[in-house]
Amino acid sequence: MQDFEYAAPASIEEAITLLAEPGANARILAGGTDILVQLREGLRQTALVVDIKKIPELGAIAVAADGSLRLGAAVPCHRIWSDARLVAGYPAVTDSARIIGGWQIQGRASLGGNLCNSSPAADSIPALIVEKATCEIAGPRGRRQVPAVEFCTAPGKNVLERGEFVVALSFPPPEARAGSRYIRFIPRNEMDIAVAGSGVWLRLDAAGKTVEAARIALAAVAPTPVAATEAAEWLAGKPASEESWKKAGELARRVARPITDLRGPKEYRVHLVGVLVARALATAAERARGGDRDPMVPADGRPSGVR
Amino acid sequence: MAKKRHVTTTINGEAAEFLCEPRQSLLEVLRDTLGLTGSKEGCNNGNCGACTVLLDGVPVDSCLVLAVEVEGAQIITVEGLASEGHLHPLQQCFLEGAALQCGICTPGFLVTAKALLDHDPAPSERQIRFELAGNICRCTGYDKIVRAVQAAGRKLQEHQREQQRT
Amino acid sequence: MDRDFNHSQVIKDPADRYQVLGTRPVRHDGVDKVTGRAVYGNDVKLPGLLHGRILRSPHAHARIKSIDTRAAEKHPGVFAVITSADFPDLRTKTAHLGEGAVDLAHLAANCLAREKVLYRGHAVAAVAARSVHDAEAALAKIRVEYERLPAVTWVLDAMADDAPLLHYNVFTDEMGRKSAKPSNISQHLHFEHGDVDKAFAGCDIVVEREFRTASVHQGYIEPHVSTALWNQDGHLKIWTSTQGAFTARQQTAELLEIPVSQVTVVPCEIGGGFGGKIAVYLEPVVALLSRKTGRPVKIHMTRAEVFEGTGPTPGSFLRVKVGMKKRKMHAAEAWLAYDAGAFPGGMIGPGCMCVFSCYDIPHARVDGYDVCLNKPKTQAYRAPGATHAAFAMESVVDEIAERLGVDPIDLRLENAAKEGTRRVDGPVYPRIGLVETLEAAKKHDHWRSRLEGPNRGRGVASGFWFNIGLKSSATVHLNPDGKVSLLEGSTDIGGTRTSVAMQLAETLGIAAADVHPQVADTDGVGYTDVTGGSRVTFATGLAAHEAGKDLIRQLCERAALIWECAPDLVRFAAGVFTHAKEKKSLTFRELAAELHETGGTITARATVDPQGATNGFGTHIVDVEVDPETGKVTVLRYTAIQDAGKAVHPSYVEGQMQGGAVQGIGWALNEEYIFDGEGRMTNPTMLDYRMPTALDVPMIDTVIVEVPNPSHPFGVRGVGETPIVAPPAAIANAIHAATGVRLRELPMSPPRVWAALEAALRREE
Amino acid sequence: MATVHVPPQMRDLTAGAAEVEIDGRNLRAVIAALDARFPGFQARVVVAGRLSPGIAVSIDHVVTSLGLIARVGETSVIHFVPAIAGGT
Repeated sequence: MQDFEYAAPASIEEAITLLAEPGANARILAGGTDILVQLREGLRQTALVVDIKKIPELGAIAVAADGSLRLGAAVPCHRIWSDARLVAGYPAVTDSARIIGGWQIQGRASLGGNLCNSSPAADSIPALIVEKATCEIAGPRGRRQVPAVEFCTAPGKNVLERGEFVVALSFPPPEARAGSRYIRFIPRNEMDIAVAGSGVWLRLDAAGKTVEAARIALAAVAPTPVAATEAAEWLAGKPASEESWKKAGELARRVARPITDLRGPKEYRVHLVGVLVARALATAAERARGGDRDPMVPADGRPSGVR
Repeated sequence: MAKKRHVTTTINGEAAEFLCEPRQSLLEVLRDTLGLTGSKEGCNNGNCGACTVLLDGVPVDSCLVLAVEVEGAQIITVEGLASEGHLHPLQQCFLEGAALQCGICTPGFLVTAKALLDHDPAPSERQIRFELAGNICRCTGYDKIVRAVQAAGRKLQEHQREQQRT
Repeated sequence: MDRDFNHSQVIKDPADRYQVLGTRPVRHDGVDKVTGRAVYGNDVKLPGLLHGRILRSPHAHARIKSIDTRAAEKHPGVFAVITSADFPDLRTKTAHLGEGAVDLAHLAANCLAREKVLYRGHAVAAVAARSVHDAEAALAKIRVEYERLPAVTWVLDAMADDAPLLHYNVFTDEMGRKSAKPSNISQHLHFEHGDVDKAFAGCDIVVEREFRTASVHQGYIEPHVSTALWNQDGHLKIWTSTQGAFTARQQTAELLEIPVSQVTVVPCEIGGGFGGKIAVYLEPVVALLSRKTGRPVKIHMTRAEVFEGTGPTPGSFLRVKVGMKKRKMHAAEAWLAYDAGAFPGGMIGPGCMCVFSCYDIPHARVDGYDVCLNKPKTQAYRAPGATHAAFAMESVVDEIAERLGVDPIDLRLENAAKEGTRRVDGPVYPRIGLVETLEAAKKHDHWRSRLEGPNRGRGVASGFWFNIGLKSSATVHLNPDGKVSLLEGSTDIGGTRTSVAMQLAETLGIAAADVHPQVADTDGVGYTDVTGGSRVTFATGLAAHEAGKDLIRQLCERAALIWECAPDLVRFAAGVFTHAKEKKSLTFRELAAELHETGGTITARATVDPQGATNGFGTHIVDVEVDPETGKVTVLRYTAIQDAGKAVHPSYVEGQMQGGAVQGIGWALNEEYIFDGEGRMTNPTMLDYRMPTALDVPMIDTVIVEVPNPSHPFGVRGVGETPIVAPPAAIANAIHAATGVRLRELPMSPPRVWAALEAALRREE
Repeated sequence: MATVHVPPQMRDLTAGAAEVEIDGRNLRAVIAALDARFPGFQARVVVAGRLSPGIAVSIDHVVTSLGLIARVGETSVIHFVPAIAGGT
């Protein structure tokens, strides 16, 4: 492994100074499950690793009076999927946190890290997009907010500027009669990278029969995770039915621009988008009606996890 | 070269101190500096679980943890499972159930399975398979591993019941 | 999903009267392996140890124009850098390595490339440094100038006349006859019996199909690792992860042109091998680095090096044709091309001899080709060559059963090979147990239960492996407390210390726990061939049994001394020595207590080279569900049935069956080397190579059938390899039952299954 | 007389004969006798005074590990086959 220095700042300001220092060649370490592999394999170079886990704010989960939730960027996945508030309010997010790597990876990996690694196949980003998460970014010029959907700009690239890093993800208050879901397709049943992934959110009417609003986002089928806006808008006012889910899936395929690589051929990935969106919508609707709230026992029979 | 850091931590219940380079992984330090070679290197990038240890009670791949990060942490390795000369029920059940062949993945499985049974001594087969998916075994086909974890869970429950009685 | 079937049955031979064999004691090395104390290759620590790293080719095929190591040698912490120039210049010379022979020039060139690199990941140079990190940094400073050459990674492409030629000194061999021109085809095999063409003409059904399989890796979790100390007295000691300490010693000695007696190989605990840890990669390299530095040197491969520089098993193309007269197989023909990787000597021989080995076919012909191309040199992988062949043949058999409307097990029973059946390559079978495994399958709850639900199907397939004997040694020391120490030379990959010790215990009439078995180094025990060919429990077990008999003979003499009678009046049975004429007896333990009063300690020994390992047969049943929308195949239920001769330790026999089945499932569904246009493997990580996790497979139910091997005192047959042979075919047959579609290419991965389902739909429209 | 099964690829030496009856107390003698009758036979199967590394011989349906000194019985059945490797 290449040689580097290590710093574990106790405050955001301290971290910014380290990152923004002229000539500094620094990288953020949160869970380390991506960056340490990349440094070891020489895919990225750095002179300084800045461990942000010692900054209290980055490890906090807080719910405000208005019901909105703020998730520290370095909170590891295992704390996310075992947090009742996130499980109840933002199930698509906890779905994704439960399937990133195995338990050992979930013991370390954070959503801030998953976001900043900016892989097109990142499982949590479509979930963050459909849950309307906002990325709180701190930097030399103070703080700014960027919607999750605008965060990634290209494979491995994002809006962060020199000296900036993500400190938290904030979520609007959960809505009544709403449900969300993230699923992906992989050849194995765990420990795999999405061939395609779909995050969805929807709100039903009081009767639970009609879709009032929906959001759909996709993984691994474009240079960045993408929102399928047309499909989501089409769903508004449609009956909550298998036909609607299938049609929305077909519409969602239009934003898919995948490549053929070791994880699967182009046409197959486009096809999967239709399948995954339809399946995810079905579960999200069930959740909106109050069913299957527990991401450890989702409708698709994925095995139950640790309580 | 980056200068070595002094780290104070607790490993298998005992206070431990070591010097390490920032780039050294916890796995490297456990094995090469502290002589705890029970944790194995199978892939060195978080895909096989042979190096699994408990970091403050949570299973992690020690190949993806920097040794400098564990300042003040509590670490459990496979060497810490047996106590006062007694094997942990998991170790006992792995032996009785022939749940190992070459044995290189066994330490990682034992550590992850301990975390699982600590949470839930009666996991379902699917739950065991799901939580152990981060540990790869190439020899056994997993059958006897899953059965051994179930058997160990039953043993632990018996122990708990006995303790409640006394 | 928490179903627990009658998951393990043992169908015993009625005559079975064993005390120890067939029981399930805790393995002798068990505690060390669950506490982390067992010393594997990477756990070896020596004072002054240096760490090595290997520079590998970024190109699949290139000429090495120059290597400049000067900058690397100057890098801080670096002690030595070596290239192939540091190897003795071996002309083409063949070494007999027990389990086959190798061309030493090729073996040396595979350890460190000479004129050319022949695959991406081919070793080019090695560095020894203070730390792995320093060694790595130094590698980056080695300048290698390559002239890139066109590469080929698919076997049929490599056979084409205009294919890039890998070797100018490799000619096509046909049983000793050589081709005129150099060729990538290093061997053409041809077997034939009966009058095949005439026989096909007389058949009422002929099915001919083509099959393709991708390269897969053995996938042991422990990377290759070796440590060498070339002592100032000239003696070379190597601690390594190997399936055969003696073959590692011989290969290393031959490559370095030093006498074998100058090398000691210490076999460490080994973290899996499956055939991939027989040929040396690191041993001679660390030896040379140690000689150059005067210090011990260790090299531990990275996982990417394991994928790109070792194994794999051949990729293959197969065409199989079978002709039926009513329900009887009458004629068969197979055309097999297996890649050998970068150097000749792949798995085509066993492939050819296995393809029809489950059946009694009067007229058959097989042609096989061993083909060099730009992949790592292929190595044995659990029944090498047999799984490819069975995938093809067992799929065709299933299709014939369908065409005839016959139960596929009945069709197999009616055509099954049995004692007296002649294999296409000539030999006639002794007593074998294929029929018994098929009958057990037919009776099994799995086969008889109905499979409910849409998109689900059940498949069955049989598998064969030769099994081998080869040389084994064992030494036994008797202790005054009546317990014995056993030294043997077979590295223990899956509990063989115990299966060997149990045979000694059975012989001596003592408990398995009263034997303390150890795997000795090459100076500590007589020559023993590799742990391979499913031979250890058979052959090393036989050595332990023979050593036990020697011990008893010597103990009879001691009893004779005590009883003042002739040794031939002392009898031994069930752990007790008795006087043939007088009412005198001593238990094994009582007599052992007299050891030092009757002439001192006793050491017994045996070396064997047994013939007649006899063959292993298995039949597997599998239920799958295919997701019609994604093409993903889920294995719902699996049953493996096998003739073990005598299952010495049933738990570890089941373990072999379960582990082999799951490796076969991985091979069937997801595992493959994926190459880009430049011959680069794009998935050299455990994440993207996708071996099965615990969540990808169900419980693997087992039935052990015991048809004693007539040529072993306890009836033991090898069991390790056969279990990987049937799974891909069984799963392909199950997918067909579920979907009506036949997959003829491995792996049957989701995109491939989905494409096949789509194509079938289009055909219907 | 022992019966030698000549593999198809060696029948160019035996004028197409698939089975040959031959005398010899061990494999060396059998091969020598074959070579006397079919010149060139020995060169195919023997390299540097040893059985060629690519070739194995089964005598009475058991592959021998004794090479040229392997005993051949009065009515033995001999097959020349390619040598194989294994692994588990």
